[in-house]
Order: sequence, then C-alpha cells, then structure tokens
Amino acid sequence: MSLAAIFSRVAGIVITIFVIATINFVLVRAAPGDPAAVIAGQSGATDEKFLAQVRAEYGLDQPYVVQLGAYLGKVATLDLGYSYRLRRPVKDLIAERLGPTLLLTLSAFLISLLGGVVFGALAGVRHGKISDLAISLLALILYATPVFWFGLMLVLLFSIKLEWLPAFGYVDMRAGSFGPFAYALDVLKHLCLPALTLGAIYMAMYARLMRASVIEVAAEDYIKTARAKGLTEGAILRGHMLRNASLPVITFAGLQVGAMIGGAVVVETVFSWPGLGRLIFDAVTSRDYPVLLGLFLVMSILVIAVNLLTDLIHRLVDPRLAVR
Amino acid sequence: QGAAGGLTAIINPEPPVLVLPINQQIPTGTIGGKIYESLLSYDFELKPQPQLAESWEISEDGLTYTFHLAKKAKWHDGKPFTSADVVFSCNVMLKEVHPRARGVFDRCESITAPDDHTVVFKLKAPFGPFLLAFETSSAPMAPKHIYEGTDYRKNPANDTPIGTGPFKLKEWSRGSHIHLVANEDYYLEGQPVLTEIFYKVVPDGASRSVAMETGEAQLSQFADIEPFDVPRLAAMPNLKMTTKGYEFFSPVLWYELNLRKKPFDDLRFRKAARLLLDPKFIVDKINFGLGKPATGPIASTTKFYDPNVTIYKTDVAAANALLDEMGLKKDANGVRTTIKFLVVPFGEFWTRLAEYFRQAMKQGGIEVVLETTDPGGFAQRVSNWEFDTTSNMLYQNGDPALGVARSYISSNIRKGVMFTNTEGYSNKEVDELFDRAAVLTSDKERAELYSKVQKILVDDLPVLWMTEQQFPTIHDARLENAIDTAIGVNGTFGRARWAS
Amino acid sequence: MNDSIRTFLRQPSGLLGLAILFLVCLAAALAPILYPGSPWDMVGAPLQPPGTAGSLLGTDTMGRDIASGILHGASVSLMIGIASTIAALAVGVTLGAIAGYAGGMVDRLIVRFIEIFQTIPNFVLAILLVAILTPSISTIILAIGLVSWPPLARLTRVQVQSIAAREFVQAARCQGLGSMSILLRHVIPNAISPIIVTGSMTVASAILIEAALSFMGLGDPNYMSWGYMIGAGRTVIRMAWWASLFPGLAILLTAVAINLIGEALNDALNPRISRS
Amino acid sequence: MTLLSVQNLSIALPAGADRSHAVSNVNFDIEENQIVCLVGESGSGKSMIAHAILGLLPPGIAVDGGALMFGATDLAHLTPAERRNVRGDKISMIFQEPLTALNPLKRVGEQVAEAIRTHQGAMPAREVTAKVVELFQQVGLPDPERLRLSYPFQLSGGQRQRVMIAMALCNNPKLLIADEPTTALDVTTQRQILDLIKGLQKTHNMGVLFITHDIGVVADIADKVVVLQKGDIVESGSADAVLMQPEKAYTRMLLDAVPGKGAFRQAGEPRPPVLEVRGLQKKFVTRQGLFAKPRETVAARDVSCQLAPGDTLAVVGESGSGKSTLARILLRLVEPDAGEILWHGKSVRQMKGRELRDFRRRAQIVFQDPYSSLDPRLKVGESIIRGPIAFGVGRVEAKKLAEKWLERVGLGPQAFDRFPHEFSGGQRQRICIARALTLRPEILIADEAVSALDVSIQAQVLDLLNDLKTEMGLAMIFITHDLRVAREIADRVLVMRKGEIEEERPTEELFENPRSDYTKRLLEAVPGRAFFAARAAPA
Ligand SMILES: Nc1ncnc2c1ncn2[C@@H]1O[C@H](COP(=O)(O)OP(=O)(O)OP(=O)(O)O)[C@@H](O)[C@H]1O
Ligand SMILES: Nc1ncnc2c1ncn2[C@@H]1O[C@H](COP(=O)(O)OP(=O)(O)OP(=O)(O)O)[C@@H](O)[C@H]1O
Ligand SMILES: [Mg+2]
Ligand SMILES: [Mg+2]
Ligand code: NI
Repeated sequence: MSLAAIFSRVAGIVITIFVIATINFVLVRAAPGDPAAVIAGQSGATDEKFLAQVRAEYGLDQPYVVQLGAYLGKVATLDLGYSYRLRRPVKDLIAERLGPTLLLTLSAFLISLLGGVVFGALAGVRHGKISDLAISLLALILYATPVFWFGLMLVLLFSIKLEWLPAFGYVDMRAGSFGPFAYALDVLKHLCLPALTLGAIYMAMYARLMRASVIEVAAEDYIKTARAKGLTEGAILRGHMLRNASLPVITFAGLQVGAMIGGAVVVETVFSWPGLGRLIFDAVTSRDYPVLLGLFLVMSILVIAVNLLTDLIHRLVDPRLAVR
Repeated sequence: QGAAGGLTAIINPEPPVLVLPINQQIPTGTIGGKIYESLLSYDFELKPQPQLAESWEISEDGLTYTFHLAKKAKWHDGKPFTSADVVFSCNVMLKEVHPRARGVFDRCESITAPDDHTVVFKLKAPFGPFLLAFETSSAPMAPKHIYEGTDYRKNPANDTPIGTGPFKLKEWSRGSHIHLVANEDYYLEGQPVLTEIFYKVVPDGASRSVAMETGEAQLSQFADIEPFDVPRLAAMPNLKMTTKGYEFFSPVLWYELNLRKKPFDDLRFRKAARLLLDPKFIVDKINFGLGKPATGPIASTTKFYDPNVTIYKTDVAAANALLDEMGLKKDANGVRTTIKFLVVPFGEFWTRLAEYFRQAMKQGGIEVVLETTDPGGFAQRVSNWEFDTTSNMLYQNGDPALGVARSYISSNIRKGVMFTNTEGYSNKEVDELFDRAAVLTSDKERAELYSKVQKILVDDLPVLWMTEQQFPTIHDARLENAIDTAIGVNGTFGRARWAS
Repeated sequence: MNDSIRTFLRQPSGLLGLAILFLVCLAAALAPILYPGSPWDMVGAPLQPPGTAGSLLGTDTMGRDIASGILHGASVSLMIGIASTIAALAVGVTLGAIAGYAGGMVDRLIVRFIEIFQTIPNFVLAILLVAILTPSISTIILAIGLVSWPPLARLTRVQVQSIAAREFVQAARCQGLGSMSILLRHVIPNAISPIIVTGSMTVASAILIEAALSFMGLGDPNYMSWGYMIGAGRTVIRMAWWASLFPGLAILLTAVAINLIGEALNDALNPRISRS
Repeated sequence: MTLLSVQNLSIALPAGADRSHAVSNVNFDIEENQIVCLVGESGSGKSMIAHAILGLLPPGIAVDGGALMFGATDLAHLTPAERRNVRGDKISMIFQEPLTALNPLKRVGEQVAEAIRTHQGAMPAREVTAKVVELFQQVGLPDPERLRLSYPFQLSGGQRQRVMIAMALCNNPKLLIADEPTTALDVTTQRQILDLIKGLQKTHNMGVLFITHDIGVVADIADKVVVLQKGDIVESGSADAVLMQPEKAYTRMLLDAVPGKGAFRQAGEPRPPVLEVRGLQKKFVTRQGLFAKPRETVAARDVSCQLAPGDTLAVVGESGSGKSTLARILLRLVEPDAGEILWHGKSVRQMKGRELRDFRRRAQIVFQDPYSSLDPRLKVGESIIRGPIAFGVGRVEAKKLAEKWLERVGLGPQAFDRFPHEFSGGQRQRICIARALTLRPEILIADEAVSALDVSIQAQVLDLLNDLKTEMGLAMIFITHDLRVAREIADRVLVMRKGEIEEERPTEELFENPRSDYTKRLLEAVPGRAFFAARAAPA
C-alpha cells in the first residue's frame, strides 16, 4: 500500500470516528428532558448538586458548538465519560468486557467464514444435487431466523434436553480453582453455543453467497484451463476455485462485521456472556447513557479495526489489490 | 467437610462499591454487611440484639441512649474500634453521605464519647424507633482514621473497604466475583466459622437458577431467582428456601395514583380501581406464590400491624357502579376514560405489574396507555409529580415512623425528591397521628395510634396497596445459621456454618 | 410486466413464499375475529402447555394466550417491517440516486456518508436511538429505517450509475430525449428491479430487528409483538418452551416467506430470465 | 501418421437448445505436424468439437455418437482418470480470452508449473522453475525470470496468450487445440501469436487444431481446412484446395464475405464539410483515493478532421487509442477539454437546449455492442419511435416511420412488437441502425458497428449501410479496428494511436502507400493479405 493510500485510509477512519462522536453528541441532546438529568439519571434521585456537577463536566451551559468541541476533545483523549450507575469510568468498564466480546465475535466470525465457505463451496460444486438443496434450504432458514431465538432453541436442545453444554455464562463459577488448561477448556465449553449461534446465522449468509460465487467461478475460463491441464477436480477446487470464489465472501464479510457486532449484543444477552453486548443490555435497561454512547463508539471502532483486518486478508488473497 | 469451608453465593447486580457507609444499594448491603457492622442487630421480631454494642441503656425520659462497645473490636487494618469512630460515623460522615441516617441523627442534640468504649446519644425529643436505627445498612460504622477530613466519595480507600465485620475483602474481580475471607481477629468468640465467601456476579436470571441447581452457587437472595423458578428450586432436595430474614425490610407494593389529577382525586375512582384489582393475582401469577396480599400501609411482619381495617374484595360490578356514579360514561368502544401508566424501568417484574394493571382497569372501561422511560426519567417524573399512575414498593425499615409515615404525611410532599409523599396525599388527622406516634416511647400507646391511622388510610386509599412482597432466600440444604437476624442475608454470617 | 408475473408464478419457491405471507396477512386480518379480546387478556392459568384448557399454543407467564398474541402480533410485525422499509427506501433511494446521477463531488460525499453508516454497528445504533427517544412504535420505525438505508443507497447508486452508462441510455440521449424523461423512462425502470428485490428483503430484516429490539425490552409496551413474546418467554424457557418457540417460528416463517418472494422477484424482474 | 481421427462425431444438445445437435456426423483427421483449421460462423459447433476432444463439454452436453480416435484410444469413452492423463499432456488447449483463461490470483509461472507437476510427477522445485523459464523463453516472453512471478493482470493480452501457449506446450503435447486464440487481440499482436504458433508447431512436430472464424487467419496458417455450418461439415480438404477452388456455395460465400477486397472507393469532389473538428483535447482523470495521485489517460490529443456530406471517414486504431472517445465527444456525450466542433459552421460546444437537440437529431450513432444498446425492457418498436415522438411526430405516424425503417433494414414490421432479446446480434444491430435512421440524420457515427458480427452478417450490414448512405447522402464516421472493413467502406481513413492522429488520407493512398510506420505495421499484420491479394488479382 502506498503512503498516500495509507494516509487517505487513516483520514477516512478519523472522519468516521468524528462523525460517530457527533452522532453521539446529537443523540444525547435529542434525548427528552434535561440532558444533565438524563446523564445523571442513574443516581436514583435527582440531586441538584450532582446535576450541577454533570452540567459543569459536560459544559451544558456553553453554546452547542463549544460543547461539541469539548465532547470531541474528550473522545480524542479517550475519555468516554463516567457511569454514575456503576460509579466507574466508562473506559474501564469497556476495557474489562472487551476480551469476552472479542473472543465471541472473532470465533463466530471464523466459524461463519470457514463454515460458510466450506458449505457454500460444497453446495456450489454439487449444484443441483440433493446436498446442494439441503444446504441451500438450511441456509435460507437460518438466514431468516431471529438470532436470539435460535440461541434459545440451541439452549433448549443442547443444555436442557441433552445436557451437553452449559447454557449460560462465560466460565463455571468454580473455575477460579481450575488449572489454566481446565479453565481454557471450560471457557471453550461455554463458548460453543454462543459462538455457534452468532456464527450460524452469518454462516448461512456466507454459504449462500459462496454457493452463488462458486457456481459463477465454475463457469470461468480459467477453470476450463485447469481442467485442460489435467488437474483433478479436487485440485481444481482447492487450487483455483476456492480462492477466487471466496473473494466476494470476504468483501461481504467485511461489510457484515458491524451487523455481527450488533448480533453479538443479542447473543450475549441470551447467553449471559459477560461482554460488551451484555454491558449494552444492562446499560439499555437502566438507560446508562454514558455507557451506551461509549460502547457505541468503541464498537464502531471495533468494526473499523475488523474492516482493516478483512482488508488485509483481502489483500493477501487478491494480489491485484496488493499491488495497487 | 466440616463446619468451616467456603461458601459461594450469588450477587446481582454487581455492587458499585463495597463501602456501605457511602452506598446503601441492596447488593452493597448484602456484601457490605459482612465487612461493616453497626451497633446492633435484630432478631426476627425486630428486637435489638448486641453487635458492636455489647449493651445499652435508655434514660427514663427516652432522650438519652448510652451504648457500651465491644472492647476487642478492631478494624480490618488492625486499628482498634473505639467510640470516636461511632461519633465520627453518626455525627459527621453519615450525616453527609447517608440521607436516611441523616434523618435519624439530626434528631440528636448531641453524640458524645465519655470514654473509649462508651457512646451517648442525646435526643432533642423522644423518638420511638430510635433503637431500630442501628441496623448495618442504616448506620454502618466507618473508620475515622481513614475518612476523617477526606472527600468521602472519592477517597481512594473506597477500593479497599475497612470494616469491623467477620469477613474481609480479599479480591474483587470486576464483572466476575468478589472474594471475602475470614477475619482472624474478629472480636466475637468462635466467629466466623466459614473460611471464605465468594460472591459471584451473575447478571442473568436463568444462569442464576442454573448455578443454584448445579450447586455452582450455594446461596441466592432477594430477587436473584426469578419468581417462577423459585418453587422448582425450593423443591429440590439439595436446596432449601426460606422467606425469613427480610422482616426488617418488609416491603409493601402498591399502585400509586397522582391525587393532584382528575379523576384520581375522587375517592370513588380510587375505590373502583381498587375493586378492579386482585392482589392474589400478583401473588400467584406475577410472583408465583411469593408474598401475600397487603391489607393496608403497614406490613403484617412488623410490630404495629392491625388487620382490622376495611377489606376490599375484587368486585368488577361494584367498581363499574362506582364509576357510573361518578358520571364517567362508556363510549362506543366501552372506554370511560384513558389514563397513562408510567412503567417502572427496573425489569420484567415491573413490566408485568404494569401489564396487569392495564388489563385489570380495562374491565372497568378504563383504558391504560403504558409509558416507558429510563430510570433517570422515571425518578425525575415521579419526584416532580409528572405522572398519572405508576407502581412503587417501599421498605418499612423496621418501624412505621422510619418507613411508612414518609409516604403519607403532608410535610413530606417534597417536589423533586424520590420516595416521599409523591402521590400528594394530605390529611391533617393522619399527619397528626403519625407525628404523635413517632415521639412516643411506649409500644402500647404507639400501637393504638397506628391502628387508628391504618383505618383512616385504608378507607381513604391514598395508594392502592397490593402485596407484602416476600423474597426467597435459597441456599444449600447443609448451610446453617446463615439467616439468623431480621436482615437475613445482609447479616454478618459470623455464625453461618456447614452441617457436618 | 405480465411476463414477470408469469415467471414469478412459475417458481414454486416464490409461490410458497406468497402462500406463507398470505397466511400471515390472513392471520393479521383474522386476529380480531378469531381472538376478539386483546392479546394482553389473561385468559387462563399461566404457563399452560399447548392444547390444554382451550389454548391452542399454550399460555405465557401471565396466562395470556400465545396463539392470540401471535395472530395479533402479525399485523404489528408486518406494519413495522413495511413502514420502516419505506422509510429506509425513502432515504436510501434518494441519496443513492442523487449520488449515482450527479457523480463528482456530490457522489464522493454521499459515498463517504454511506460508508460511515455502514461502519456503524446498525443494531447498536438502533438500540441507542430507541433507548434515547423512548420506545414507541414511531421511534422504532424511525430507528429501523435509519439503520437500514445504507445498502439500499449503495445499490441504487451502483444501479443508476451502471444504467446511466449503458449505451441505450446514450442512444436515448442521441434520440433527443430530455434528461428527465431518460431518468424516468430508461434509467429508473431498468434500475428499479434489484431495488425492489432488496427492498422486499429489507422488510424481513426490519422484522428481525424489531423482534430483537423488543426482545431487548425496547419494544412499544402497548403493542403485542413477536419479539416481545420471545423476550417474555425467554426466562421461562425451561418450563414453557412454547412461550418462545411459537413466536419464533412465526418470525422465522415470515422472514423465510419474504426472502423466498424476494428471490423469486429477483428472477421474475430479470428480463433475461423472465422472458426467455 | 494420423494423430487424431474424428469419426462420425455427434454431440447432443440439451432439450430447449436452438438445435438438437451441436454437431452431427463430423469426420476429419489431423495428421502429425499439420495445422488443421476449423472455420465456420458463430454457433456452428467449432468449440463443441474442440471441447469434446478433451472431454470438456459443459454439463448437459454429451457426445452421443461416433468416436474420437487418438491413436488406439477413443477419447469419447474414457474414465475421468484416463481423461485427465490425456489432458494437458498428450493433448493441450489454448482458449480465446487470454484474460479470463488464466487464474487471476495465481502467479503465471506457478500456473505453468502446476501443469508440469501434474503430469511429470514429483520434481525438485528448481527443475520445474528452470523448465518454466525455458518455456517462457521459447514463447518469446521478455525477462522470464521476473515475469514468471507476475500475476496475469500485470501482463498485456499478448503476453498472457504467450503464457497460455507455454502452459500448453510444457508437456510436449502431440496435439494442440487452439480455440480462436487471437480473436481478442489487436491485429499486430495477432500476427505475432500466429507466427509463434506456426513456428512452435514446426519445431515440436505437433498436430494443431486451430479454430477461427477468420478466413484470413486460415489462409495464413492452415495446412488443411474444415468448414463447418450449423453443425455439419460443408467442405474439407487441403487449404489450397478449399480456399482456391471452393466447391460449396457456403464456402464461397464465406470467402466472398471477407471485407476489403473490392475496388477502393473514390473520394468525390471536395465539398463544404458538415462537420469540422479542430484541436480536440481530452484527458481522463481517474481518482484513486483521497490522497493518491490521480491517474491520467490521454484519449484525444489535438485531433482535427473534417467530414463532407456523403463522405465516409473510417477511424482505425488499436484498442484504447481513443476512437470511441472521439465519437462521444462529437455527439457531446463527453465534454472535451479543449477544441472546436463545428456543424455547418456552428459551434456544437456552444449549443444548448433546442439547438443541441436539433443537432443530436441530425447526428446519430450506432454502437458496437448490439446487446447493451437497446433498452431490454422496451419493445423494439417503442425504442425506435421514442426519437421521432420526442421531436413532435405523432405516435401513429412515428409507428409508420418505424415500420418502414424496420422493413428497410430487412426485419419486417412484425419486429415492432418484439423485445430485443428475441433477436440475434446481427438483427439487433439492424434495429439500432433503423433507430438511428428514423430521425433522418445527416451524420451517422458507427462505433464498431459490425465488430461483433460474423463475416457474412457483417457483409450484409456493410452493404446496407453503403446503400443507405448513397440513398440519403449520409456523412458517416465509421469506427473500426479492422482495416479490411475500413478499406471496404471508407472514402478516407484516419489512423489513431494513443489519442493522436497518426495519419489521415484517402483510403486508396493509405493502403497502397502508407506513410507512417505504425500504419505500415498495421497493414502488414492483417491476416490473409497475400492470399486475398492473390485471389483478387485474376478476378
Ligand atoms: N451450454 C450450452 N447449452 C446449450 N447449448 C449450447 C451450450 N453451449 C453451446 N450451445 C450451442 O451449441 C452450438 C455450438 O456452439 P459452439 O460454442 O460450438 O459454437 P462456435 O462455433 O464455437 O461459435 P463461436 O464462434 O461463437 O465460438 C450453438 O448452437 C450453441 O447455441
Ligand atoms: N470514462 C472514462 N474514464 C476514464 N478513462 C476512460 C474513460 N473512457 C475511456 N477512457 C480511457 O480512454 C482511452 C481511450 O478509450 P476509447 O474507448 O476511446 O478507446 P477505443 O479506441 O474506442 O478502444 P476500443 O477499440 O477498445 O473500443 C482508454 O485508455 C480508456 O481506458
Ligand atoms: Mg467458440
Ligand atoms: Mg471503443
Ligand atoms: Ni474480428
């Protein structure tokens, strides 16, 4: 990537963050009632002293532009505000929840991408056969399933009926006394259902895309060339089709990261996963706006980061981008 | 396993801090109650028992209370606990940071320490329930050597709470668990028995039940277990359920109508609304059998309860007749009037309560539109009287003077303050009865006055009392002596032990 | 157009989708007749399994009839889905068409704007909007509309751009047709079908978003919706699976139906497939 | 010795295809060291035969009769494994589109190496690389060491086709099948590739099955010719025999249809021009990103020319030389950076509103791609009458006009109510011409209007245009990359290269006596020149 390209990329990110922060600002101002009361809402009783403190902190007595500037300044210094409900800086709250969310979304992302590519390729190669039909149908259904409901049904099946996997949580409560290996294993066990829930829906999406893409690629001339070379079908699939066909899937997956993080909010709620999504749920039910706004910003940044990552993958896979 | 050993309990939500003197939310009380103590504890009948005070006496005129402190009591950092700490706590710190304590200790003329182990409270006027003010959450003792002269709320020591209780904070892993360990230097002989307590943060209701079911956790309290799960868990052989240990709180639940507005100012309307409602429904279908219908403002679990008041039976026809009499006619859709209901934004229970209210009122042709807000907006609207109807639940804190009168006396109509007389009820006679009952010291005399006030209130229906809420404490069947005071799970757990 | 309808009707999956959607609409229409009371009415004992005591699909924690809730919820879900899609279309198509047709600086600005909105986790934004503006049917529609427009805008832009560059559009210009009539008669008719298809799928995703919002407790408390029912049934899933299963199936079926229809529309509106 | 013997080959098409068999009862042999050319119009089944030999027929299409004897084995009946052994080893193949025939995500060297490894078993990587480099040298690729690490998109069309050839040659096949390997290339590149294939065929003693629709190419390289029409062999035999003494009418027609053999058109007296272009400049700037440097392409640099009524000006040049851009600028579909366009002395660039529409009506265009230049949603008639209606002609009258023109271009009025996709490419092109002519233009710009068509149809369209032109006194700008077409139709020829005018002369002068080197090279590269010159001479 050229220096100019990097530069314009960075500029893009900065602009995006700026816009999101502005949305945040506007939203707080859009909330009905006194913004100070809204921000301070968690204190239970509306205490005048407290309100004054909030007003001063947010500069609510200043003109809008000055307020916006001050707010952006805070964002720039990573000051995401203070949760009066939890009596802690939002930054800390988010920091301690970031790990589980990353674990969940990344594993779901991998599951969905790998599964989508594999199943989609399978269906694409078997185009028109029974296995294609089965995969396509399943994908269609999964794609139309409400994530949280799917999660609940998995819990019903795997935790309540079969008792194979834990239904909720991140680790067993007794895990503190486990060894590191047992601990990891326990987290893994807890991770199964949420990651599967979140991953499956997107897997369905990617599988559909991959299938179409494989069918399209299969008709490409270079596949004919590969056949004319005498390669086996397996070698053609591996060496020529997969990579080309997964390009649109990767692009799309990059676009879906935002949606996936949104999905994580719901999945974490269903599975009591102690991540950002769970924090959002708690913040929503108690309308803890500083936390909500901070989370919104952080999640957007997360999306940008993952977008960069997919971009990188894309560049690795597609030499045409790398050179340009 | 012997009597000692560790206990794993559930905590939800995670408390913001553990320093009980500066925060009295429920989870803070539960965990803080192991770390901090006050002068007294109370048995199930709310009779005072020794805690940091070994003994006490009250003067004839009911104006002077003298407490003799436990001599061996020490703070967790090794400093001795003395009467100076009590004076600092009650006279300085709590007055600043604890509104409820301020209300009580402002009644004192002076709080003094004649020697290291004696404290004397001199009241300006007699106050019947004064001895009930020394419950842990109501008047937690704070170490003077740490807090004196600092900004209490921002004191860095708030991360490492220092109390006198039988357990000390070892580790707090935010979002995960709080680890308490036994205080080896505890002043009461043979306490604590347990070696450690883990409080696990489990924000999800379903996971909490699972944790109890599997034995991952051995104790849950308050609203930890969703009501519908309680009967199931209670029936499990390895678990026990009790509703004891909440006597001090004895919360009463009611629907609140804004009496400043029409048609709520009309007693006939309130009566009709009351007749449309069925407390049994709330007990059975929203609470899954926990709690019992309330007959009036004072809970039956507290001292001055009088059952001989007007009893309202659910009667839709009578309600409609009353409404007809008021001249509220049904329109083509069978709607007499449309009112709003401000849904309490604290979870499913409150939502269900709102939904029930809507359906119940419908039978009388009263259409209810639910409004939702956030907790901030809720507090703001209720305390500023910007609502039609809502629901509310208040702790009685052991005595009508502490926890009941505040909702009905006209001197407590204070705009902008939550948990006051927000419905706007005003009745001179009631005011007077409550005032007089508070300053009497004889229980018998007080009971008489409270009986009178109960009768008046129940006939006047300032709010529509529904139920006396009960909380289930579910614990491992082998856990003993954990619930031994009127504050149950908020107690010290000094005597809690495993059955061998 | 007739060809399109014919092709559409030739596809079994599209027909199946139509049939399911028809049933859903029928359910919405018949709800007041089959279950004349309000879906909030507590008709029986709580948590009754399906088929007992006159409740077809069982009752929920407050003894409300699940079947009644599903029928009454149908119109709420459909209404929110359609209304928020219209909102999204209004924003997306307008912005996309402007960007595609104007090109240059305007285009770059709008594209940037779309990109930013695509970066934002849209469900989180929806939560934020609804939470802050307080949940009501109109704020929910607004929020869903506001988070659903970017793909539509992007698609519209690409469509308009590619159609405007087609040689037949240039030919039309050479024939002396004015800009307006080219836009109306050549560009839009040719660009519209993928937008219709994506728009129809947006209805499904809007229904899903609404369900998720209600599930999170951000629904309008005065309307019975499927997401609300799942949310309310979630805590009792161990003892009353029916309380969350059936409303979930309702959402699933509706979304599948809409997607099937969308796919069939896609084929039907594609002249190469429909008229060969 | 016979290398491959095609015996009574029939290939069945699936139900619903345009005919029941792609080819039926096809017989021909390919000998060692021989180039056999398979010619025929589009859709005649040439590719099907080639694909059948390697077993690469698309799903649903199968050999349903006859044999493909390769030595003693029948290629039509092999197991998948046996077939793979033949593919790329004894028989290899090159395809038409060099861009799409290579995997865009793999280095070209690796793609060749893969073919080597597949058939020669495990080999040390170094050896494979050495072999690849050697092959690249053989096919005349510059700097093979570096080039083998490139990706296809980094190579030009001709280079890619060379890579394909290297890949085909890597296992020393006995038979090479080339399916229109040069159709997508510029004439000069085509020339090089043809020479290369011919040269390699000699050195490797290969048999080659060369598929083309271009008789000129056949004349240049074929030892033997097989003429195919709608799946049947019309005629086959040695190249000399078939080309010089064609027996069948179809073959003769194919030969006659090749443009550019008749007498040169003579430019008439100089008349005042309808259209005059002075000093046109156009630079395309593509922005790469917010801060990246924009890429600039010069599409026109100081272009000037004139067009008189009744004149035909051919614009020729390689791909990307700016021909289409010129056409678009003339019609103001693209705004030039500088320069003047004068229509009857009036500045077209100053025109607005009515005046501009009036000009547009008098200057019509027919595009190259007959598939994208008709609105797929409109009936053909509707597409045509929109123009006249826009100029105030009544609907009924416009319809009459359209029907008249449809008939005039040989389609008949029943075409009016049909959709574009119901017509073949040639028919569509005629519709476009009808659409242009209903507005009675003075100037007709044809942008590669016949490039997508088979020679026979091409000849028909060219004839039609010629007739119409004389009839209506049209001034025509004819854009083409095919010099033969230019020679056939133009009074004057303008040669463009990279946005600049290389040469502009009357047709005869240019062809007989080119001045610029570039023009010379272009002329020399035209396939079948010698043959057609020889053929024309006795006539
Ligand atoms: N996949 C297919 N399905 C059905 N029919 C097909 C298919 N591919 C080709 N055909 C038909 O087979 C016939 C022969 O096609 P083929 O591709 O061999 O023609 P060709 O001579 O190579 O033409 P061109 O010069 O255009 O490449 C044509 O009528 C074509 O319509
Ligand atoms: N809209 C555009 N934006 C940027 N570059 C363009 C644009 N149109 C044409 N070009 C560039 O201008 C140059 C000339 O293009 P033009 O289409 O006029 O070539 P041509 O001679 O018609 O080629 P061909 O024979 O392939 O049709 C090419 O390099 C092309 O990439
Ligand atoms: Mg072909
Ligand atoms: Mg061109
Ligand atoms: Ni050609």
